[in-house]
Amino acid sequence: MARVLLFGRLADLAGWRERQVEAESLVALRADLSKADPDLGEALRGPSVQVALDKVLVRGDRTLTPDSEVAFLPPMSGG
Amino acid sequence: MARVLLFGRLADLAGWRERQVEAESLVALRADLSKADPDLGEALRGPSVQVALDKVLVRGDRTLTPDSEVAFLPPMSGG
Amino acid sequence: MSVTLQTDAFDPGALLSAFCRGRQETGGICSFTGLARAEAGQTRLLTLEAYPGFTDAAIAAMALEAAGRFGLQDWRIVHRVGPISPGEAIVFVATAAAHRRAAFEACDHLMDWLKSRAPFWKQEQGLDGNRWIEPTARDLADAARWDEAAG
Amino acid sequence: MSVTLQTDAFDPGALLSAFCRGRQETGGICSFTGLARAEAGQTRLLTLEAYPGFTDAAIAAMALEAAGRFGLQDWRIVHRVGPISPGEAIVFVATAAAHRRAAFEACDHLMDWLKSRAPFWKQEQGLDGNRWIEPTARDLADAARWDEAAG
Repeated sequence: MARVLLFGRLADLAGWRERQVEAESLVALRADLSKADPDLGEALRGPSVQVALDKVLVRGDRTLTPDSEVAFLPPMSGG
Repeated sequence: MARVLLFGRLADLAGWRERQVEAESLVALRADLSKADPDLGEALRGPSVQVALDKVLVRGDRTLTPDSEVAFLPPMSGG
Repeated sequence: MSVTLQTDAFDPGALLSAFCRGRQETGGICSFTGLARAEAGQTRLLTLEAYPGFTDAAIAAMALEAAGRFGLQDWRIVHRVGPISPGEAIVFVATAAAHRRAAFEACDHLMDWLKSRAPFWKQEQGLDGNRWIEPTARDLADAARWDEAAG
Repeated sequence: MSVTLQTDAFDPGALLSAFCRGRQETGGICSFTGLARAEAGQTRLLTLEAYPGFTDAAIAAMALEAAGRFGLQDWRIVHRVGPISPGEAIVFVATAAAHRRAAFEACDHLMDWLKSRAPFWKQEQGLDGNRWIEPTARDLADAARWDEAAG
Protein backbone atom coordinates (compact mmCIF):
# COMPACT_ATOMS: atom_id res chain seq x y z
CA MET A 1 0.00 0.00 0.00
CA ALA A 2 1.53 3.30 -1.09
CA ARG A 3 0.22 6.78 -1.64
CA VAL A 4 0.70 7.58 -5.34
CA LEU A 5 0.79 11.16 -6.63
CA LEU A 6 0.63 12.30 -10.25
CA PHE A 7 1.54 15.82 -11.43
CA GLY A 8 0.97 17.96 -14.51
CA ARG A 9 0.01 16.18 -17.72
CA LEU A 10 0.27 12.76 -16.03
CA ALA A 11 -2.64 13.66 -13.74
CA ASP A 12 -4.66 14.93 -16.72
CA LEU A 13 -3.95 11.71 -18.62
CA ALA A 14 -4.89 9.44 -15.71
CA GLY A 15 -7.86 11.46 -14.55
CA TRP A 16 -6.65 11.37 -10.96
CA ARG A 17 -3.94 13.07 -8.91
CA GLU A 18 -3.72 10.89 -5.81
CA ARG A 19 -4.56 7.28 -5.08
CA GLN A 20 -3.72 4.50 -2.63
CA VAL A 21 -2.21 1.50 -4.43
CA GLU A 22 -1.25 -1.96 -3.07
CA ALA A 23 2.32 -2.67 -4.14
CA GLU A 24 5.48 -3.92 -2.46
CA SER A 25 7.96 -2.28 -4.81
CA LEU A 26 8.19 0.45 -7.43
CA VAL A 27 8.39 -2.17 -10.17
CA ALA A 28 5.23 -3.88 -8.87
CA LEU A 29 3.51 -0.48 -8.57
CA ARG A 30 4.32 0.44 -12.19
CA ALA A 31 2.97 -2.96 -13.32
CA ASP A 32 -0.27 -2.47 -11.39
CA LEU A 33 -0.78 1.08 -12.72
CA SER A 34 -0.03 -0.10 -16.25
CA LYS A 35 -2.48 -2.99 -15.99
CA ALA A 36 -5.26 -0.66 -14.80
CA ASP A 37 -4.43 2.04 -17.37
CA PRO A 38 -2.06 1.08 -20.21
CA ASP A 39 -1.81 4.69 -21.50
CA LEU A 40 -0.71 5.87 -18.08
CA GLY A 41 1.74 2.97 -17.82
CA GLU A 42 3.25 3.99 -21.16
CA ALA A 43 3.49 7.64 -20.07
CA LEU A 44 5.17 6.71 -16.78
CA ARG A 45 7.86 4.81 -18.69
CA GLY A 46 8.82 7.98 -20.66
CA PRO A 47 12.49 8.91 -20.17
CA SER A 48 11.57 12.42 -18.99
CA VAL A 49 9.37 11.22 -16.12
CA GLN A 50 11.14 11.23 -12.75
CA VAL A 51 10.11 9.33 -9.63
CA ALA A 52 10.26 10.63 -6.07
CA LEU A 53 9.98 8.24 -3.14
CA ASP A 54 9.12 10.06 0.08
CA LYS A 55 10.01 13.35 -1.65
CA VAL A 56 13.47 12.23 -2.78
CA LEU A 57 14.25 11.48 -6.45
CA VAL A 58 15.13 7.80 -6.98
CA ARG A 59 16.10 5.59 -9.91
CA GLY A 60 15.49 1.88 -10.39
CA ASP A 61 13.48 -0.28 -8.01
CA ARG A 62 12.73 0.39 -4.35
CA THR A 63 10.82 -1.50 -1.68
CA LEU A 64 7.59 0.21 -0.62
CA THR A 65 6.12 0.25 2.87
CA PRO A 66 2.48 1.02 3.75
CA ASP A 67 3.31 4.68 4.38
CA SER A 68 5.47 5.21 1.30
CA GLU A 69 4.66 8.18 -0.91
CA VAL A 70 5.48 7.76 -4.60
CA ALA A 71 5.27 10.76 -6.93
CA PHE A 72 5.57 10.63 -10.73
CA LEU A 73 6.96 13.91 -12.04
CA PRO A 74 6.70 14.93 -15.70
CA PRO A 75 9.24 17.47 -17.04
CA MET A 76 9.29 20.49 -14.75
CA SER A 77 8.35 23.76 -16.35
CA GLY A 78 9.98 26.12 -13.90
CA GLY A 79 7.94 28.78 -12.14
CA MET B 1 26.26 90.01 -11.32
CA ALA B 2 25.96 86.23 -11.24
CA ARG B 3 24.88 83.70 -8.66
CA VAL B 4 27.90 81.51 -7.88
CA LEU B 5 27.55 78.04 -6.33
CA LEU B 6 30.31 75.89 -4.88
CA PHE B 7 29.96 72.16 -4.14
CA GLY B 8 31.77 69.52 -2.10
CA ARG B 9 35.35 70.28 -1.07
CA LEU B 10 35.31 73.60 -2.95
CA ALA B 11 32.63 74.93 -0.58
CA ASP B 12 34.59 73.68 2.43
CA LEU B 13 37.73 75.37 1.14
CA ALA B 14 36.01 78.70 0.42
CA GLY B 15 33.85 78.71 3.55
CA TRP B 16 30.74 79.56 1.51
CA ARG B 17 28.41 77.69 -0.82
CA GLU B 18 26.54 80.48 -2.58
CA ARG B 19 27.35 84.13 -3.32
CA GLN B 20 26.40 86.95 -5.69
CA VAL B 21 29.41 88.16 -7.70
CA GLU B 22 29.73 91.09 -10.14
CA ALA B 23 31.27 89.77 -13.34
CA GLU B 24 30.53 90.01 -17.04
CA SER B 25 32.18 86.75 -18.10
CA LEU B 26 33.41 83.47 -16.67
CA VAL B 27 37.00 84.59 -17.10
CA ALA B 28 36.29 87.81 -15.20
CA LEU B 29 34.45 85.85 -12.52
CA ARG B 30 37.38 83.47 -12.00
CA ALA B 31 39.74 86.46 -11.73
CA ASP B 32 37.53 88.13 -9.12
CA LEU B 33 37.18 84.95 -7.06
CA SER B 34 40.93 84.36 -7.26
CA LYS B 35 41.73 87.89 -6.15
CA ALA B 36 39.45 87.59 -3.11
CA ASP B 37 40.70 84.06 -2.23
CA PRO B 38 43.87 82.86 -4.00
CA ASP B 39 43.51 79.29 -2.60
CA LEU B 40 40.00 79.04 -4.02
CA GLY B 41 41.21 80.50 -7.33
CA GLU B 42 43.89 77.81 -7.49
CA ALA B 43 41.38 75.05 -6.66
CA LEU B 44 38.95 76.26 -9.32
CA ARG B 45 41.70 76.00 -11.96
CA GLY B 46 42.22 72.29 -11.18
CA PRO B 47 41.66 70.09 -14.27
CA SER B 48 39.04 68.00 -12.49
CA VAL B 49 36.77 70.95 -11.67
CA GLN B 50 33.88 71.37 -14.08
CA VAL B 51 31.78 74.50 -14.63
CA ALA B 52 28.03 74.60 -15.19
CA LEU B 53 26.37 77.74 -16.53
CA ASP B 54 22.64 77.73 -15.91
CA LYS B 55 22.87 74.01 -15.09
CA VAL B 56 24.64 73.03 -18.31
CA LEU B 57 28.34 72.03 -18.37
CA VAL B 58 30.45 74.52 -20.35
CA ARG B 59 34.13 74.92 -21.30
CA GLY B 60 36.07 78.08 -21.98
CA ASP B 61 34.67 81.58 -21.54
CA ARG B 62 31.03 82.63 -21.55
CA THR B 63 29.25 85.98 -21.17
CA LEU B 64 27.31 86.31 -17.91
CA THR B 65 24.02 88.15 -17.45
CA PRO B 66 22.62 89.40 -14.13
CA ASP B 67 20.57 86.22 -13.71
CA SER B 68 23.30 83.77 -14.70
CA GLU B 69 23.97 80.86 -12.34
CA VAL B 70 27.54 79.56 -12.30
CA ALA B 71 28.37 76.34 -10.45
CA PHE B 72 31.87 74.99 -9.81
CA LEU B 73 31.77 71.20 -9.55
CA PRO B 74 34.60 69.16 -8.04
CA PRO B 75 34.91 65.47 -9.07
CA MET B 76 31.57 63.77 -8.58
CA SER B 77 31.53 60.89 -6.15
CA GLY B 78 28.47 59.08 -7.39
CA GLY B 79 25.56 58.33 -5.04
CA MET C 1 16.36 32.79 4.47
CA SER C 2 13.03 31.22 3.70
CA VAL C 3 10.83 29.94 0.90
CA THR C 4 7.07 30.34 0.89
CA LEU C 5 4.70 28.69 -1.59
CA GLN C 6 1.26 30.27 -1.41
CA THR C 7 -2.03 30.33 -3.26
CA ASP C 8 -2.92 33.86 -2.09
CA ALA C 9 -1.84 36.92 -4.05
CA PHE C 10 0.98 38.92 -2.43
CA ASP C 11 2.30 42.48 -2.47
CA PRO C 12 5.99 42.51 -3.54
CA GLY C 13 6.50 45.85 -1.78
CA ALA C 14 5.37 44.50 1.59
CA LEU C 15 7.88 41.66 1.21
CA LEU C 16 10.66 44.09 0.29
CA SER C 17 9.86 46.37 3.25
CA ALA C 18 10.12 43.43 5.65
CA PHE C 19 13.32 42.22 4.00
CA CYS C 20 15.07 45.62 4.22
CA ARG C 21 14.26 46.23 7.88
CA GLY C 22 17.01 46.51 10.51
CA ARG C 23 20.01 45.92 8.27
CA GLN C 24 23.20 47.55 9.57
CA GLU C 25 25.81 45.81 7.43
CA THR C 26 23.96 45.27 4.18
CA GLY C 27 25.10 47.44 1.28
CA GLY C 28 22.68 46.26 -1.37
CA ILE C 29 19.35 44.53 -1.74
CA CYS C 30 18.24 43.30 -5.13
CA SER C 31 14.69 42.13 -5.72
CA PHE C 32 12.96 40.62 -8.69
CA THR C 33 9.21 40.31 -9.13
CA GLY C 34 7.84 38.18 -11.93
CA LEU C 35 4.34 39.10 -13.11
CA ALA C 36 1.80 37.23 -15.22
CA ARG C 37 1.43 39.06 -18.54
CA ALA C 38 -1.95 39.54 -20.20
CA GLU C 39 -0.40 39.00 -23.68
CA ALA C 40 -2.37 41.77 -25.38
CA GLY C 41 -5.97 40.80 -24.80
CA GLN C 42 -5.48 37.08 -25.25
CA THR C 43 -6.53 36.74 -21.64
CA ARG C 44 -5.00 33.69 -20.05
CA LEU C 45 -5.15 32.15 -16.65
CA LEU C 46 -1.91 30.62 -15.52
CA THR C 47 -2.02 27.71 -13.09
CA LEU C 48 1.06 26.51 -11.27
CA GLU C 49 1.21 23.14 -9.63
CA ALA C 50 3.82 22.39 -6.97
CA TYR C 51 4.63 19.30 -4.92
CA PRO C 52 4.57 20.63 -1.36
CA GLY C 53 7.53 19.41 0.67
CA PHE C 54 9.45 18.61 -2.52
CA THR C 55 9.23 21.88 -4.47
CA ASP C 56 9.99 24.12 -1.49
CA ALA C 57 12.83 21.86 -0.34
CA ALA C 58 14.39 21.96 -3.82
CA ILE C 59 14.13 25.77 -3.91
CA ALA C 60 15.63 26.14 -0.42
CA ALA C 61 18.53 23.81 -1.29
CA MET C 62 19.24 25.82 -4.44
CA ALA C 63 19.05 29.15 -2.58
CA LEU C 64 21.40 27.95 0.17
CA GLU C 65 23.89 26.86 -2.47
CA ALA C 66 23.62 30.26 -4.17
CA ALA C 67 23.96 32.08 -0.84
CA GLY C 68 27.29 30.36 -0.27
CA ARG C 69 28.48 30.85 -3.81
CA PHE C 70 27.71 34.59 -3.94
CA GLY C 71 28.33 35.38 -0.26
CA LEU C 72 24.77 36.46 0.47
CA GLN C 73 23.84 37.74 3.92
CA ASP C 74 20.18 36.82 3.43
CA TRP C 75 17.58 35.85 0.84
CA ARG C 76 13.81 35.50 0.58
CA ILE C 77 11.70 33.66 -2.01
CA VAL C 78 7.91 33.70 -2.32
CA HIS C 79 6.20 31.76 -5.12
CA ARG C 80 2.54 31.58 -6.04
CA VAL C 81 0.87 28.26 -6.74
CA GLY C 82 -2.62 27.61 -8.11
CA PRO C 83 -4.42 29.93 -10.54
CA ILE C 84 -2.78 33.32 -11.24
CA SER C 85 -4.46 36.20 -13.11
CA PRO C 86 -2.73 38.58 -15.55
CA GLY C 87 -0.96 41.43 -13.73
CA GLU C 88 -0.50 39.41 -10.55
CA ALA C 89 2.90 38.62 -9.08
CA ILE C 90 4.04 35.02 -9.59
CA VAL C 91 7.42 35.12 -7.88
CA PHE C 92 9.42 37.40 -5.59
CA VAL C 93 13.12 36.95 -4.93
CA ALA C 94 15.20 39.27 -2.73
CA THR C 95 18.92 39.02 -1.97
CA ALA C 96 21.02 40.98 0.53
CA ALA C 97 24.79 41.36 0.36
CA ALA C 98 27.54 43.67 1.54
CA HIS C 99 28.13 44.83 -2.03
CA ARG C 100 25.75 45.28 -4.91
CA ARG C 101 27.39 43.03 -7.50
CA ALA C 102 26.77 39.92 -5.34
CA ALA C 103 23.16 40.92 -4.67
CA PHE C 104 22.45 41.43 -8.39
CA GLU C 105 24.18 38.27 -9.55
CA ALA C 106 22.62 36.02 -6.92
CA CYS C 107 19.11 37.35 -7.62
CA ASP C 108 19.59 36.94 -11.38
CA HIS C 109 20.93 33.41 -10.88
CA LEU C 110 18.07 32.39 -8.56
CA MET C 111 15.52 33.68 -11.06
CA ASP C 112 17.15 31.81 -13.95
CA TRP C 113 17.01 28.61 -11.96
CA LEU C 114 13.46 29.18 -10.72
CA LYS C 115 12.18 29.90 -14.24
CA SER C 116 13.80 26.89 -15.87
CA ARG C 117 14.48 24.17 -13.33
CA ALA C 118 12.32 24.62 -10.26
CA PRO C 119 9.87 21.73 -9.77
CA PHE C 120 6.65 23.37 -10.91
CA TRP C 121 4.17 22.29 -13.55
CA LYS C 122 2.66 25.20 -15.37
CA GLN C 123 -0.55 25.26 -17.34
CA GLU C 124 -1.86 28.09 -19.50
CA GLN C 125 -5.56 28.38 -20.11
CA GLY C 126 -5.85 30.37 -23.33
CA LEU C 127 -8.56 30.94 -25.91
CA ASP C 128 -7.46 27.75 -27.66
CA GLY C 129 -7.69 25.54 -24.58
CA ASN C 130 -5.29 24.44 -21.87
CA ARG C 131 -1.71 23.39 -22.34
CA TRP C 132 1.14 22.32 -20.09
CA ILE C 133 4.26 24.37 -20.58
CA GLU C 134 7.90 23.32 -20.57
CA PRO C 135 10.84 25.71 -20.14
CA THR C 136 11.67 27.83 -23.20
CA ALA C 137 15.01 27.60 -25.00
CA ARG C 138 15.70 31.10 -23.61
CA ASP C 139 15.05 29.93 -20.04
CA LEU C 140 17.40 26.96 -20.46
CA ALA C 141 20.10 29.13 -22.05
CA ASP C 142 19.79 31.69 -19.23
CA ALA C 143 20.14 28.97 -16.61
CA ALA C 144 23.08 27.37 -18.43
CA ARG C 145 25.07 30.63 -18.19
CA TRP C 146 25.74 29.76 -14.56
CA ASP C 147 26.89 26.17 -15.11
CA GLU C 148 30.11 27.28 -16.75
CA ALA C 149 30.75 29.96 -14.14
CA ALA C 150 30.52 27.29 -11.45
CA GLY C 151 33.16 25.06 -13.11
CA MET D 1 9.59 57.38 -15.39
CA SER D 2 10.70 59.82 -12.74
CA VAL D 3 13.59 60.83 -10.51
CA THR D 4 13.12 62.11 -6.97
CA LEU D 5 15.88 63.60 -4.82
CA GLN D 6 14.75 63.84 -1.20
CA THR D 7 16.12 64.54 2.26
CA ASP D 8 13.48 62.42 4.03
CA ALA D 9 14.04 58.71 4.62
CA PHE D 10 11.95 56.43 2.39
CA ASP D 11 10.58 52.89 2.50
CA PRO D 12 11.81 50.89 -0.53
CA GLY D 13 8.84 48.54 -0.24
CA ALA D 14 6.30 51.34 -0.55
CA LEU D 15 8.07 52.49 -3.73
CA LEU D 16 8.06 48.95 -5.13
CA SER D 17 4.36 48.46 -4.35
CA ALA D 18 3.49 51.65 -6.23
CA PHE D 19 5.75 50.69 -9.13
CA CYS D 20 4.23 47.18 -9.54
CA ARG D 21 0.62 48.33 -9.52
CA GLY D 22 -1.64 47.85 -12.55
CA ARG D 23 0.85 46.27 -14.93
CA GLN D 24 -0.76 44.01 -17.53
CA GLU D 25 2.12 43.56 -19.96
CA THR D 26 5.14 43.64 -17.67
CA GLY D 27 6.91 40.34 -17.17
CA GLY D 28 9.61 41.40 -14.76
CA ILE D 29 10.42 44.14 -12.29
CA CYS D 30 13.91 44.42 -10.87
CA SER D 31 14.65 46.71 -7.95
CA PHE D 32 17.83 47.65 -6.19
CA THR D 33 18.05 49.35 -2.81
CA GLY D 34 21.38 50.70 -1.64
CA LEU D 35 21.76 51.02 2.12
CA ALA D 36 24.25 52.90 4.26
CA ARG D 37 26.42 50.35 6.08
CA ALA D 38 27.40 50.81 9.72
CA GLU D 39 30.88 49.35 8.99
CA ALA D 40 31.11 47.28 12.19
CA GLY D 41 30.66 49.83 14.93
CA GLN D 42 32.73 52.55 13.31
CA THR D 43 29.53 54.59 13.18
CA ARG D 44 29.56 57.06 10.33
CA LEU D 45 27.17 59.61 9.07
CA LEU D 46 27.06 59.87 5.31
CA THR D 47 26.11 63.21 3.75
CA LEU D 48 25.23 63.53 0.10
CA GLU D 49 25.20 66.85 -1.66
CA ALA D 50 23.34 67.29 -4.94
CA TYR D 51 22.86 70.23 -7.28
CA PRO D 52 19.08 70.43 -7.65
CA GLY D 53 18.00 70.88 -11.25
CA PHE D 54 21.38 69.60 -12.47
CA THR D 55 21.73 66.29 -10.60
CA ASP D 56 18.15 65.15 -11.24
CA ALA D 57 18.32 66.23 -14.90
CA ALA D 58 21.53 64.23 -15.38
CA ILE D 59 19.97 61.15 -13.77
CA ALA D 60 16.79 61.45 -15.86
CA ALA D 61 18.81 61.83 -19.09
CA MET D 62 20.84 58.74 -18.21
CA ALA D 63 17.72 56.71 -17.31
CA LEU D 64 15.95 57.68 -20.55
CA GLU D 65 18.99 56.58 -22.54
CA ALA D 66 19.05 53.26 -20.63
CA ALA D 67 15.30 52.80 -21.12
CA GLY D 68 15.79 53.01 -24.88
CA ARG D 69 18.86 50.82 -24.89
CA PHE D 70 17.32 48.01 -22.82
CA GLY D 71 13.72 48.38 -24.01
CA LEU D 72 12.31 49.28 -20.61
CA GLN D 73 8.59 49.85 -20.18
CA ASP D 74 9.14 52.01 -17.09
CA TRP D 75 11.67 53.00 -14.44
CA ARG D 76 11.75 54.82 -11.11
CA ILE D 77 14.68 56.33 -9.23
CA VAL D 78 14.65 57.81 -5.73
CA HIS D 79 17.86 59.16 -4.19
CA ARG D 80 18.48 60.54 -0.73
CA VAL D 81 20.39 63.77 -0.24
CA GLY D 82 21.61 65.33 3.02
CA PRO D 83 22.65 63.30 6.08
CA ILE D 84 21.96 59.55 6.00
CA SER D 85 22.28 57.21 9.00
CA PRO D 86 23.59 53.62 8.91
CA GLY D 87 20.89 51.15 7.89
CA GLU D 88 18.93 53.75 5.95
CA ALA D 89 18.24 53.47 2.24
CA ILE D 90 20.32 55.79 0.04
CA VAL D 91 19.00 54.88 -3.38
CA PHE D 92 16.14 52.93 -4.94
CA VAL D 93 16.02 51.96 -8.61
CA ALA D 94 13.23 49.93 -10.19
CA THR D 95 12.95 48.81 -13.81
CA ALA D 96 10.02 47.17 -15.63
CA ALA D 97 10.31 45.18 -18.86
CA ALA D 98 8.48 42.50 -20.79
CA HIS D 99 11.25 40.01 -20.02
CA ARG D 100 13.44 39.63 -16.98
CA ARG D 101 16.87 39.87 -18.61
CA ALA D 102 16.22 43.47 -19.71
CA ALA D 103 14.89 44.45 -16.27
CA PHE D 104 17.97 43.01 -14.51
CA GLU D 105 20.51 44.46 -16.92
CA ALA D 106 18.99 47.94 -16.98
CA CYS D 107 18.77 48.09 -13.17
CA ASP D 108 22.36 46.87 -12.81
CA HIS D 109 23.53 49.41 -15.41
CA LEU D 110 21.65 52.30 -13.78
CA MET D 111 23.14 51.45 -10.39
CA ASP D 112 26.67 51.27 -11.79
CA TRP D 113 26.24 54.71 -13.32
CA LEU D 114 24.58 56.19 -10.22
CA LYS D 115 27.34 54.88 -7.93
CA SER D 116 30.23 56.09 -10.07
CA ARG D 117 29.16 58.97 -12.29
CA ALA D 118 26.03 60.63 -10.95
CA PRO D 119 26.62 64.24 -9.90
CA PHE D 120 26.69 63.87 -6.13
CA TRP D 121 29.36 64.90 -3.65
CA LYS D 122 29.61 62.47 -0.79
CA GLN D 123 31.09 63.11 2.62
CA GLU D 124 31.74 60.55 5.34
CA GLN D 125 31.84 61.68 8.93
CA GLY D 126 33.88 59.02 10.71
CA LEU D 127 35.72 58.80 14.01
CA ASP D 128 38.76 60.34 12.31
CA GLY D 129 36.93 63.37 10.94
CA ASN D 130 35.15 64.22 7.73
CA ARG D 131 36.29 63.39 4.25
CA TRP D 132 34.94 63.85 0.74
CA ILE D 133 34.76 60.61 -1.20
CA GLU D 134 35.50 59.92 -4.86
CA PRO D 135 34.33 56.81 -6.76
CA THR D 136 36.26 53.63 -5.96
CA ALA D 137 38.27 51.76 -8.59
CA ARG D 138 35.60 49.04 -8.31
CA ASP D 139 32.83 51.55 -9.05
CA LEU D 140 34.66 52.87 -12.11
CA ALA D 141 35.38 49.34 -13.37
CA ASP D 142 31.74 48.36 -12.89
CA ALA D 143 30.57 51.39 -14.84
CA ALA D 144 33.12 50.80 -17.60
CA ARG D 145 31.65 47.33 -18.28
CA TRP D 146 28.81 49.08 -20.11
CA ASP D 147 30.94 51.37 -22.28
CA GLU D 148 32.19 48.53 -24.45
CA ALA D 149 28.74 46.97 -24.70
CA ALA D 150 27.46 50.28 -26.05
CA GLY D 151 30.05 50.43 -28.83
